[in-house]
Parts: sequence; structure tokens; C-alpha cells
Amino acid sequence: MNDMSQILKKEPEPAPGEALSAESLPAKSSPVLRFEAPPSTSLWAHARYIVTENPVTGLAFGLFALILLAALIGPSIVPYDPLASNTNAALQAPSRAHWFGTDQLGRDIFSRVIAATRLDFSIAVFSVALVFVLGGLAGVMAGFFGGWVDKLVGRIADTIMAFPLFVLAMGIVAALGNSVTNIVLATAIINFPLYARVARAEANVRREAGFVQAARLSGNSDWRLLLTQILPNIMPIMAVQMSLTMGYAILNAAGLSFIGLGVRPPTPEWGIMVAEGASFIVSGEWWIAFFPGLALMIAVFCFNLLGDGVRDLVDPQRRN
Amino acid sequence: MLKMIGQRLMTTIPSIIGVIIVTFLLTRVLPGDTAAYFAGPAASPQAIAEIRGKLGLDQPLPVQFVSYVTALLKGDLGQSLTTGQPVTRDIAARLPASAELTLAGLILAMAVALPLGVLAAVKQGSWIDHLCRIVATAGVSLPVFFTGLLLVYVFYFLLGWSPAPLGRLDVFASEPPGVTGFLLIDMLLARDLEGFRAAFSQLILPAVTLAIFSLAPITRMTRASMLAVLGADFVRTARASGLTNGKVIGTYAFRNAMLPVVTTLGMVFSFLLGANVLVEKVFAWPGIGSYAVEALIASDYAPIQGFVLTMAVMYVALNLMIDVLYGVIDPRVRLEG
Amino acid sequence: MTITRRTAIAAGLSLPFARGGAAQAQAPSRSETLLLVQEYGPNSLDMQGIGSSQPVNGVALNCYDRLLRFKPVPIPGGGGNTIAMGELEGELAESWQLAPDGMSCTFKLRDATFHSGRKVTAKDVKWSLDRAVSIGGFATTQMNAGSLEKPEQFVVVDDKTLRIDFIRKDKMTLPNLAVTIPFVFDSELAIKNGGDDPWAKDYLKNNIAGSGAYKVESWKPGVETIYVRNDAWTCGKLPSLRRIIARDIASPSTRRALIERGDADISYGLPPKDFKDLADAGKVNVVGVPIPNGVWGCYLNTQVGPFKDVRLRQAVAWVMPYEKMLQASLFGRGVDMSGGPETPKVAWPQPFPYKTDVAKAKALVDAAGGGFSTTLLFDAGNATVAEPMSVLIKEALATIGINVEISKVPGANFRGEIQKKTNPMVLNRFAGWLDYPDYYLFWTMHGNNSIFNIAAYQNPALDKLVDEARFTADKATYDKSVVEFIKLVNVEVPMVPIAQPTHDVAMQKSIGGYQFQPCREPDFRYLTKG
Amino acid sequence: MTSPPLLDIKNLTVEFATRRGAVQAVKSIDIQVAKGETVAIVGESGSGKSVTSYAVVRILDRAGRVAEGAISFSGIDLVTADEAQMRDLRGREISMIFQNPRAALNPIRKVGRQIEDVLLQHVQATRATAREKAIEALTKVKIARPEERYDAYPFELSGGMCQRVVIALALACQPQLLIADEPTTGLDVTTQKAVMDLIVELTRERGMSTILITHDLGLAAAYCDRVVVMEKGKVVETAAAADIFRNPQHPYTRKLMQATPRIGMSLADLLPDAPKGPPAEAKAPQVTPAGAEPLMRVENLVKAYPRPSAGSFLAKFTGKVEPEKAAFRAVDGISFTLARGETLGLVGESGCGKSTTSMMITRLIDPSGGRIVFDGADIGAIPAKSFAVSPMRRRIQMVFQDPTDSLNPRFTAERAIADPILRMGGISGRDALRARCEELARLVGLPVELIDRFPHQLSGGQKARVGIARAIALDPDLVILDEPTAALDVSVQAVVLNLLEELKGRLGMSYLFVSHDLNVVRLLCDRVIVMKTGAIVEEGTAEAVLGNPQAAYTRELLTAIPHPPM
Repeated sequence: MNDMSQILKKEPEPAPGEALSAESLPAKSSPVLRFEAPPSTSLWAHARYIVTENPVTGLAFGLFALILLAALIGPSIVPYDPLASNTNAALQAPSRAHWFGTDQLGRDIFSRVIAATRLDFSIAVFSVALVFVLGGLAGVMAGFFGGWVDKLVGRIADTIMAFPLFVLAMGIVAALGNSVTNIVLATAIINFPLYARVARAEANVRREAGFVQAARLSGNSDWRLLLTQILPNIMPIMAVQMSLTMGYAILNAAGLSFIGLGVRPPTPEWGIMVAEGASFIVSGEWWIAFFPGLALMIAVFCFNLLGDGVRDLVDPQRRN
Repeated sequence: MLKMIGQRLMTTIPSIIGVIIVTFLLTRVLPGDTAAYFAGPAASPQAIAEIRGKLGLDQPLPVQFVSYVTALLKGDLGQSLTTGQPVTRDIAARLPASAELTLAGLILAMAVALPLGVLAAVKQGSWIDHLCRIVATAGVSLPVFFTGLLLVYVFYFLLGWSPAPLGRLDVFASEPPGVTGFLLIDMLLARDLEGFRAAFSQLILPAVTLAIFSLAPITRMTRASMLAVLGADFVRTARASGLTNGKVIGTYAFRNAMLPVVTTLGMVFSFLLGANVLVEKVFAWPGIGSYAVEALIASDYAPIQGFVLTMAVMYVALNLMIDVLYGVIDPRVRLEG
Repeated sequence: MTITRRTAIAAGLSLPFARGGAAQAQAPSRSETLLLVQEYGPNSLDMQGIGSSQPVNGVALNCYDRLLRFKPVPIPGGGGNTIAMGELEGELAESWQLAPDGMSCTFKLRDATFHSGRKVTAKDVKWSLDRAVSIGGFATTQMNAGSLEKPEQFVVVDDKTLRIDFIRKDKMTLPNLAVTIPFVFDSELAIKNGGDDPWAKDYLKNNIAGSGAYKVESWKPGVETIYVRNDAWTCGKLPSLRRIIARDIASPSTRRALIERGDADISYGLPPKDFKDLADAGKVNVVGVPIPNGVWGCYLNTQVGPFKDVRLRQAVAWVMPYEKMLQASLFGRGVDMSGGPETPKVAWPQPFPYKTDVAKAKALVDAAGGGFSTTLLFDAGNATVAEPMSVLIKEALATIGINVEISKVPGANFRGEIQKKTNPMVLNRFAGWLDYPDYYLFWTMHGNNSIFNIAAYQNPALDKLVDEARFTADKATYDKSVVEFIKLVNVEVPMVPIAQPTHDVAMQKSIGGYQFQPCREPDFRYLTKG
Repeated sequence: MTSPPLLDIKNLTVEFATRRGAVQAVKSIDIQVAKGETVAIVGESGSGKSVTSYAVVRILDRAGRVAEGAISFSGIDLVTADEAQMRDLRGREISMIFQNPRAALNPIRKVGRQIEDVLLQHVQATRATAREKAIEALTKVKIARPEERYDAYPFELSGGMCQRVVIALALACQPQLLIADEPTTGLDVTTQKAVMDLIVELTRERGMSTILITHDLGLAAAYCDRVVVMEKGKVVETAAAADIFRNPQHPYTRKLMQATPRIGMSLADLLPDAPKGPPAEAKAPQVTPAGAEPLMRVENLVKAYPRPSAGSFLAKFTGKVEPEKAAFRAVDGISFTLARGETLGLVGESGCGKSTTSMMITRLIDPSGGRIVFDGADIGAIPAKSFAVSPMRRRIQMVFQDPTDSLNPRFTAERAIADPILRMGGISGRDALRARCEELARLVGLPVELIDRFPHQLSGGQKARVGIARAIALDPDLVILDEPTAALDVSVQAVVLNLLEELKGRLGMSYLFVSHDLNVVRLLCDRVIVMKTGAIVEEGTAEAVLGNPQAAYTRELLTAIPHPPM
């Protein structure tokens, strides 16, 4: 829920008459600097600029690479089997043998934290991909077609929003059963309004855009307009949305595991590891909860910063 | 204005109906057998069936739904199995606690986030901007349950600065007469400064936990909206008219920038009510969040339904309030009604 | 810091009374007030009522009186008292006399008064016992376990005398009068407020109508319960604590922190790890009583699924990492159940002959046709102990080719799951209130197939032995039957006993007079402070 | 000049820090403004004219800075003055007004309070007198009922009214210099005239100096004493307003001047090196002989929008029937014909319904009533949705107002041009398609090597050409031109207008030309329709309507056009 701002962005709907006959002369925007025919900038060069110009964004991209690496090859490079218990070495503080210490069953926390990356990352990616398809499409259709489609999507989104989202996610997972698939589904559902609204707003402003009208004149049907004109143009905004909600998706999944829903033991997952370690904090074995919590935080942190970075990357105003 | 409120209320009816239906279905799909729970351990299948009949659980779903809605219209939310009390009474008793905590968290977050966001926007691109971004993002990246645990460990267990996380009031302090349900206010009304201090010190850690979490959206929104406003033509006019920086930022930019922030605040508030679930668990806060979690774990329908419904109604009320507030700030909205 | 906090507490304490006027003549001092922290509190004040939660036992114990109670017996390791099944003393009963034919018992009532000020009469006792056997649900089931089944069994002889007629001779009848179900209500008060309901369920759920040592001053479900002493209590030594505040604190860490920092006086239900740490640190007293008749066990379904094959059940018993489980999940707060003698003693639970021997287990699995996959179920509410335990089981079973998927089921759901009796493996803890081996097996392995017979074990031979032990009056027959059925289950292993957990309580050093009760709720009546 | 100038800009260079290093937006310019003088700074977009004015009051944004030179105002060096000093000068000695007046006012503060803010800031009033003085300032800019308007919010005022408030704000403290940055861009021509007249009157009255920054040479020449022409950050010419049209010195000025449409010019005259010919020659309307079926006949066309009524939803529940409010009629029963080969101009101020009309004719929106008969078929009856895929679609095309907005940012120029061909053109094969696109590009004068570029890599003029190429790709019979040059600089406009005229002849199309600019309409159109509030007020040949207007409204429009001294 990093950018809740997006959800409720109110755009006053212009009265129909006004929309068409508005003082439509080109109000030349503030003339600070405008260069004719901007020189072309390649996406790559622009990306490099974004990364180097803002150290924080650079850091985020670096972290993201690390997370991706851990998710891809993590389980095969960790020093210990993340599932193997060793009760003789239980509850050891961080040491050279166990960088992050060991847990109640003597499992190596470092190995578990790294191995958990893949699951947490997958949950985030899949839930975001799912909601992107569902919410994005629904929102675009609502914004583009208006009318009853808009009303329907709006109602669905409103209904979901009226739920306390985390509790709704809990309810869904509890009702459908304790599984990773259902965590993904629940996370996707609670993010639906966010995506639907952003997509709706973006599609709505583009519905009457010149290039859409022009495409209409070219004989494109509504569906084709939607797919070739509207959808590609709101992709960048949706991409920003995606990287921002990735972090939230991870937090949500971790929250669910924390209260005992979702991931099954002994699968390593950050949320469940924090939950397991929580009861040990008071007795001084802080590392059990701390390192998974830290990993969780870093991942979410990274995705949030990444969101800003992606925003900079796709924002045409920042292109020059 | 009244007309606008009425209209807003009308538009929320469908989503409330949606909430009722979804909640009902969801709770019925929940695994767990209420009748078995009621019958207690060692009950015979017949006894369970008997109780199931008594609770109406053997009826087809539509019939159950109708009786549920009928009861609902009478203001009856059913009975909680875990507390054994009518849900309405439970919620009425616990709601103020959640509301007080959430409000405190929100106010705290605003007190930090608004200046931070404004500062970041005014000094866009400076180190302060970067710092603000990192701090806010780090805050929202911390899982609330983790923050809460950490704060308790450090401030109560290690340092002993804050009182035991035992809920709203020290065990040996006495509760003020319940006027508003908000302890801080009630304490003041009762002129009990010592009690106020006690309640306040209990409130700090959970409120901080919530505030840390809600810092990011408010800061982000304030910054973004401030940036947009600072780039607006009327700010340029104000500058070109020689108004002081303070006047330009305070009177001209800030108030305009608040418009989208107010909308965000509503979102954040209802979101925090949800996040409360975890915070209340950590701090033994007797609010409705922890109530709902426990009910959910126990497959206790009625409290979940009651909780969700309460939240939905609060969400609607909140948005209404925000619309009104919006109207106070923005004459354009006010005069339309 | 501590000093100022204490001052604050003192100040806070004096305030309500200063302001409130003259409700109480004199306030209980801090040393007469006990602060108890527990995971969750009562959901009702009526233990006989349907759906009452575990902590309601504490209300029944402290706010009501029964005819009999268990006599305190010192805990072998010190630290307080526990109970012994055979040793009873009167609570409301001044004396009791078993009829010569052993088919009835006559109770003479003490001169006791209800909180309402009315004298306790035999009529009240009968009404209460009638209620217990008629109300249905858990109360009735528990009454039945002691062969108390019909209202006609309870006969008012005169105002102060009550006779209970037995249906059959049952050694559990009298002990069963001392548990937290057959307590005595002020029947007039209850009937007056009960409206149409002859058993006044709604009224008694929210109100105390008893004669017990404590009254409930305030009850906020899910938040706190405050008890105050009933100064007119005559059924025992007047308790020394005048006020008990029982706070519900869901987070075990918080409960631990509170007790460790001295803010709470006594805490129940911490994770074993915390009890171990607290005991090791020595700052507070930790009293652990091995739960009588309580076992953590892994139930293997004998009717459906792979464990129909007894060799596989034995294989599981041979492969369990008992020592590891005791250390890593119970942190030593329990008694190992492995490596017992071939010939059992007359006791339950006791170590059984299996111990960790992977080779033996492997051979059995191979003989039964090799490895397979299955699931292991446990109650999420028990996760603190059951989860590490299940992870270790999973790991151990993997070594003999059995792949286990762990399934953590929320509490309410767990009931439903075990009732289905289709789950191949279930990890559960069961403890019977009445400490008899036959009682335990009656619930968990008898052919009557109660909900706790999770393994769905059916064996007429075992049923016969259990029934025999239950109703015989002959010590030798009893001992023989017990040894026989334990031998039988040692071979059949419908359940693999893992450990007998201890029931732990952490208390400040200033707290004395700890009394263990089979219901495992705190008994405030004996506690002292300072 | 005898006395020292009020404002003296010497050798001013303004730099902006960008990713590609410092970019000079203004390069070593010198401008003087004497007391009481009105100076115009004229230039096309990117010429640095606004940057110059921002540098004077030092409100350049963060990235910009004065790299070199001096700005002296009444002897104060504005480049080195400290911020407090600048603040005192701004608003009190030097005021600015901007384009888009509504945006220039704080939307949520009463306009009176905004004027008070400035008065109080510069100690021109006390709390007690502020209100009175603010109302006085409003009175001076000829706002009716100023006491009432004091409490108004900007959104409650019209654009022209807002600009008056902005002027009141700027003049409240009696400054010596007023800088007006495109003050009338975006306003209707009649409003523009009123606002400009007001500015001139007030500044003359107070003996103030004025700098008018504009892209409109006509406006500059009509209202100013002197004109400074800027191109790409440099001052290319400074001359008296009377001289600049008559005798432009610099080639750029000449080009600019020439491209500005005026009475008595032909389309070709707009281009720099066009042979001067008699104006009538360019226009040889091949209008269909009378009696022949016109290409399009519009009969009693209506577009009505329901007025949003607040209580309707509630009314449904309470069963109360509210009195039906009259629908808002954006287009109120207009009829006209469009002959084959004709260019019909549709003229009017914003809100008159001309755009709605063109959208209906293009069949992008559905009319509420009336008929649109195109080549014998009533296309108005076909819903817009199905029209998009009907064979008629290819025969009616449109060129849009904003070339940037009308191109999909994700499509290359070629893809944009090819879009209609792909849908309806019947050309198959990549090579054939490519060839056709290149042919079209050549036809509209777009260098073929540019057609692989994305819109953001093209200039405004190039984008306009892509838009035109797309519109003519299917050889339509009718092209609707919706203010096709409004977003373009005059020099580009000149080229595009000529291109359109040439294409029309070559491809035998008819145009419906929608515009607010009467000078352009005069150049391009055979016949003209003047619209006001959804209805036609006058109709006739371009010569007749613009030369000898019958309706009062048309006359008003015509007189509002700034007339530079010839």
C-alpha cells in the first residue's frame, strides 16, 4: 500500500458539454525551456542516467539484482541445507559457522533467509502479475468503455475497498485453504482496486485523446483501440504500480504467514520465520526474527525505491 | 452540502450490500464446524447435529442469509463464541480502543510526514529529499509486527522506558468514566492527569509502530502534491507578486497541496485500521483488530461479520468526512452541492 | 525508573477509591493484589454452559464451590502442591458417607452462604447437579464419565443432606465430583433471573451465583477479569489475596517480559522455551508438574491410509527422534516417553519400549512395501510445540522413505478434521482430568470411538480390558488389565507417545501456595504473596 | 533617449543546467525599456522571450541562472540584488501577468484575499484598509460589482474576468513596470481585445512601462511602441512598431511578418519566397454547380447533453419527480451544405459548438437529432461505433488540432500513417505498405528518412505533416480540419496551410475547416459559417462574411482582431 495516493486520485469528471467545447486552444504550458525536436535518447542511456543521477535509485537497482540472483540460484549456493535440523546446534548466535545464527531446530538462518527469497519473490511476482492482468484489464475496460462496465468494475473495487484489506486477505486464505496459491490469489484480490482505478483513470484520460480519435478514424474497432492504442500507453504507469505493489505483496504474504496462514512449515519464508523468531526476541535470541525481518525489509525497501526509479525511467518529462 | 452527503451515502449502499454478501459467503466457506465447537469436546455426532439445528446451520445458505440479514436489520450481529458476548457489545467496547490508537498513530504520522514531505518538495533533489525518501520508504518496508516487537524489546524490555505492553491502561490505574471511549479524552474530562499520563504512555509505542508504517504514503503524497503545486502557475504569480517564501509555501502552496493528501489520509486511516490487526496482537491492545483475528482463527463467524461490517461502515463514514473536509478546503467542491 | 513506576501504581491505585467515594471501606494493597497474565480469558462465567472456553474452569474453581475437592499433595520436586486422585476433602460437604452396599453416598453440607447472603442448601446442590447432567454438551459428557447420568441420582434428604445414588460402582464417581463441572449455584437466584429458561443459561453465563472464595468484580471478555475475595467464605481457609487481576495478553513474549521484569505476578501458558529460560535464570520461580494423564502423541490412523499396516506404525515409533523433540520443541519441559521396559507398570503415561532406531524402522518400512507420501496434521493453536515437533518428524520419516507434508490447521477447524477420522497422521496433546490409565484409553483408543480416538482404533480385546479396568473394584484385576492393555497398545501403536508435557507456571519469588489442579487453571484460594 | 531607461538589460545570458550540460536559453541580449514605454518581445516558441522576463524578476526555476550580463532597474542591479530586496521589488515595482489567468490564481483563495496578500506584503494597505483597497483595485480593472467579486473564487469567474483580476493584482501596488507574458493566449479574440485595451489604458494612465511578451506579431505591433524580435535566444531586431511591418530588416523578422496572416494576402504570400501575386488568384473555387447534390448536407443537427442534476438519484428513491431540466444544447439545430471541392470554414469562439459539430460530422460522436447526409446517405443514423468499421469511414477523415496529442507516442510515424491503410486500405505486403507510406510522406513534404521516428523525436511541424499524411492516406472525400495549426508557430502554420491547400487541389478533396482565427479562415475558405452558442449567426462566401459582415457578432469578431499598422 505504498502509493495509496493512486487509489483515490479524484479526477473530476467534466460535464459532457464542457469536455468537448472546452477552451481548447493550446494553453502553452509554462515556457521555461522547450527545445524543438528533442534529440533521441535511447532507453538504455536514459536508464543509465537515472541510475547514476540518483544514488538511491542506483542502490535500489543493485539490491534488486541481488534479490533476483538469490531467487534464481540462492538455494544452490547456500552453505547449509535450509531444511536440515541439527538440534545440537540449536539457537546459536551468529558466528563464522552460522552467519545469521541458527534457529530452534538448529537450522542455519542464513541459508533459510537466502532460500526463502525464491518463494517470497515468486509470491510477489505472481500476485502482481495476476492483479496486473485482472485489475489492469478491468480498469482499462472501465475507463475506455464507461457505462455499465465502468459501474460494475467500480462497484467491485468499492466493495473490496470497503473491507479492511488485510482482514479480507486473511479471510480469503482461511476460507480457500492454507496454501501459497491462495496467498497469491488473496494478495491479487486486495490489490485489485488499486490497479483497476489507476488503469481506469489512465484509460479514461486517453479515451478522448487525439491519437485515439485518429485511430478511430482509421477504422479501428473499440477493442482494437483498447489493445493497440490505450493499453500500450498505460503500460509505463502500470509498471510503476507493479514495482510499488511488489513490496506490498511481500509484506502482505509475510503478514499472513505471521498469523499462521499460508506457507507451511518447514518451508523457509521470511514472514513465518519472523513469526517463529518473535517469541525468541524477548529471551535474547534476537537473530531468529531479526535477519528474516531484515531481509523482508530490504526486499520491500528495494521494490519501493525501484518503483520510484521505474517511474523516473518511464516518465517522459524526465527524459530530457 | 447535505444533498452531497445524501448522495454520497446513496452511492455507498451497493458496496455495503456487496460487503454483506461477500462476508457472509466467505465466513460460510471458512472451514471449521461451529456446531462441533459449541458441542464441546467428547460430544457425540447426534449432539453436534442437534446443536447445528439449533444454530440454524443445517438450513440451506439462502435461508441462513435471509435470517442473517433480518437479524442485521434489527441491529443484531449475533454472538461471539470466543467471548460469549453479543458481537455488538464486543465491538462497541473495543472500537474506541482501535479508533484511539489509529487516530493517535495517524496524527503522529502526520506531524512528522507533512513537514517532511513539504521540506522534501521545497528542497527537491537535495540530501534532505533523499533522506526523506529513504526514511519514509524504510518505514513502510518494515512489517508492523516486526516493528512492534522490536520496539517492545528495546523500549520496554531493554531500556525500561515505556510501560509494560498491557493494553490501554496500567493494570493498577483505574478507568475514567466512559464518555467518549477515548481514554485520553476521558481522562482529561475526569481531570485525572495521572491517568492521562498513564494512558498516554501506554499509547506511545503502538502509535509509533503505526505511525512509522503510515509515514511513507503521507510523505510521498505530500511531496508529490507539493511539487505539483509549487510548479503551478499561481505559485509563480504569488512569487512574482513578491510574497514571502513563508506566505507562498504556507498559504498558497500548502493548502492546495493538502487536497490530494486529505484523500490519501482517508485511505491511510482505513488501511491502518486493518494494520491494527497485527499491532493490537503485539501490544495486547483490546481493539477490534485483534478481536477479528482471534475470531477468524477460531472460525467464529459472527464477530468476523460484525467486524467487517463495522469497518465497511466506518470506511463509508470516513470517506464522507473526507468529502466534507475536502469541501471545507476546496470551495469548488463546496459550492457545487 | 522502577521506583517512579511503582509510585505511579500506588497513586493510581488510591485514586479510584478517593474519587469513587465509599464503595469499599479499605482498598486491597498491592501486596494483597495479584496480577495474572494469561493468553486469553473466560468467554463465559458458567463452566456448565455450552461452548465455554478453558479459562472458564478457573471461574468455576474460584467463584463456586463443589461438594468435594482434591486434597493438596506436595509436588515431589517442591514448589507447591498438586493433587492425587484418591485423596479428596470436603468443600461444601462437611462429611460424606458411602453406603455399605457401595451404591450411594450421603453428603452432609457445611454451613455456607452464597454471595447473595442466602444459605447453601441441599436443594441448591441438587439443582446444580441436575443441571450438569441435563444441560448437554461438555458438562453432561464429563458427568457421565463418572457414571453420573440422571437427575434421579441426586436426592435431597433434608436441607443440609444430599444423597447420590449410583448407577454402577465407578471409582471415578467421587473424584468426578471434585472437578470443575459439578459446582453449586444459588438456585433461587438463578431461577429468579432465568426467565423462561429453567437452567438460566444466559443469566449464569454473565453472572456469578455461587458461594465460592472469590467474586467477579468486573469481567471484560478478551481484556481482563477482576476477582475480589469473598470475605464470608467458610469452605476453607480464607484466601490471603484480596484482589486478582487476570489480564489477557495474547503475545507470549509480552507475558514473558512482564513476568521477567516483575510487572506481573504470575503467568500461565508460556512457550516451553520461556519456562526453561526463566527457570534457568532463577529470577522467578517456575513450577512444573508433569500433566497427569497427559501425553503429546502422534496418532496414526488405523482404519484408512498407509498406517493401517501395523508395521508402518511401529516403524514410525522406531524412527521418532524422541530426545531431539523433547529438547528442541519442549526444551526439556516434559518427560521422555521412549525407551521404557518391555513389561509396563500400572501407570499412565509411561515410557514405552520404542526408542530411536532407524535401522529397525527402515526394515519395517521395507517389509511393508517401501516409502510413500502422507500428511501430518496439527492444531495451529499448539504450533509453538507442535510445529518444531512436526518438522523433526518430517525430517526423521524422510530417512525411512516416508515423505510428510505438514498441515497446520486452525483450532476450530482442527476439531472438524479429527472428527472425520481420515487423517493419516495427527499430532495432538490429550490430557484427561481424572488420572487413570483406563480413563485415558477410554477417550483415545476405545471402540466407542470418541472424537479423541484420532487413530480410529478399533479392537474388541482392548475395549474389554479397558472396560474391565474401569469398573472393577478389585485391585489385582485392575492392575492386570492395565498392564495388558498397555502391552497391547505398545504393539499396536495407534498412537506414538512422544512426551508427557509439564504444566508450567512462572511466579515471582514472593508468590507462594501454588496449587496444581487437573483443569490446569490457577487456584487463587491457596496463593499467597509477600 | 535622453533619460536613462527604466529597465536596462545588458549582454544578458541565461543558462539552464540540463543532462547534456549547460544550455543557453538567452544569449547576450540587450533590451532597454524607457519610462512609460510599451515594448513587445516577439518570438516563436523556444526563442527565450519568457526566460528573459523571468530573469528580470528572478523567478527562473532551479536549473536556470544568469550566466552573464546585467539587468538594471531604476539603477538597481537585479542580478546581484539580495532576495529580500527582490521580494520588495516584485509586485511593488515590477509586476507580471501570465497566460492562462485561471491557473495563475490560487484556486482555493478568494480573489479579493489574493489581492490583499500583495497589498499587505508591500505595505500598501493595513489590515483595516486592505479590503477596501482590494475592492478599489477590482473596480479599476472594470469588474462589475467588485464587492461581490471580492468573495469569488477563480473558478466562479470567466477567463477574461480572471485575467482582469490578475491585472488588478499586478497593478495593485502601482508598479513602474508591468511584464505581460502572453496575457491573452488562450482567450477568445473578443476577450483578448478587451484585456489588451484594458492593459494599455491602465498603464498609459499611470505612465507605466510595459513589456508585452507574445508570439503574435500582429498583437505586438497593434499595441506596442517598440518591438524586439527574438530568435533562438538572440535579439535579431529591435524597431518601432510602425516600422517593423513596413520595413523589416532581419530575414527572420521578415519571415515572421510574412507568415502572419493579414487582410489582403493570399496563402502563398505567407511563405518567405513566394511570388507576390494577386490575392484572388489562389482561390479558384471549383464549387459544384448549383443544383447538383452537395457532398454533404447537414439538416437541423442537434447535440444535447443532459444537465447533471444532483437530486435525480435520490429522487428515484423518494419517488419525487423533479421538474425536467432543459438539456444543454451544445449544437442547436444547425443546417448547412458542403459542396464538392469546397472549403467551408466553421468559425466561432470557444464554446460555440463548432468542435461538437465537427465531431458529429466526422462521426466520432452521435448527434441527438437531425441528419447528416453524405453523398446521398444519411450517415448520421449510423451509430459512431459501427461507423468506425463501415466502408464510409475511409471517405471522411480528420486532421486534429494538436499534432502531439494526435499521435500515439508508441507508434513510429510510418506506423501512424499506415494505420488506416492497414485497417481499410487493402494494401497487403510490407513493401507495398512501406512504399505507400513513403509516397504519402513525400506528398506532405515529410523527409522520408524521418518516418521511422517516434513522435517525440519529431518537431511540431513534422508531426503535423504526419497527421495530415494519415488523414489523406485513404484518399478521403472530406477532411475535417480542426484548428490544424493552432498549436503551431506562425512560420510553421504558413507552410502547413499552403500544404493543405495544395493537397486539396491535387487530391480533389473537400475541407471543413474549423477555426477561431478569422485571418486564417479568410485565406483558406470559400465559404464561412459563423457560429455562436450552438447556432449559426451568419453564413456566406468568405469574402462576403468577412468583408461585409451582416451580423453584429461577426462584426464584433472582426474588429477584435488586432490590426497592426500597415
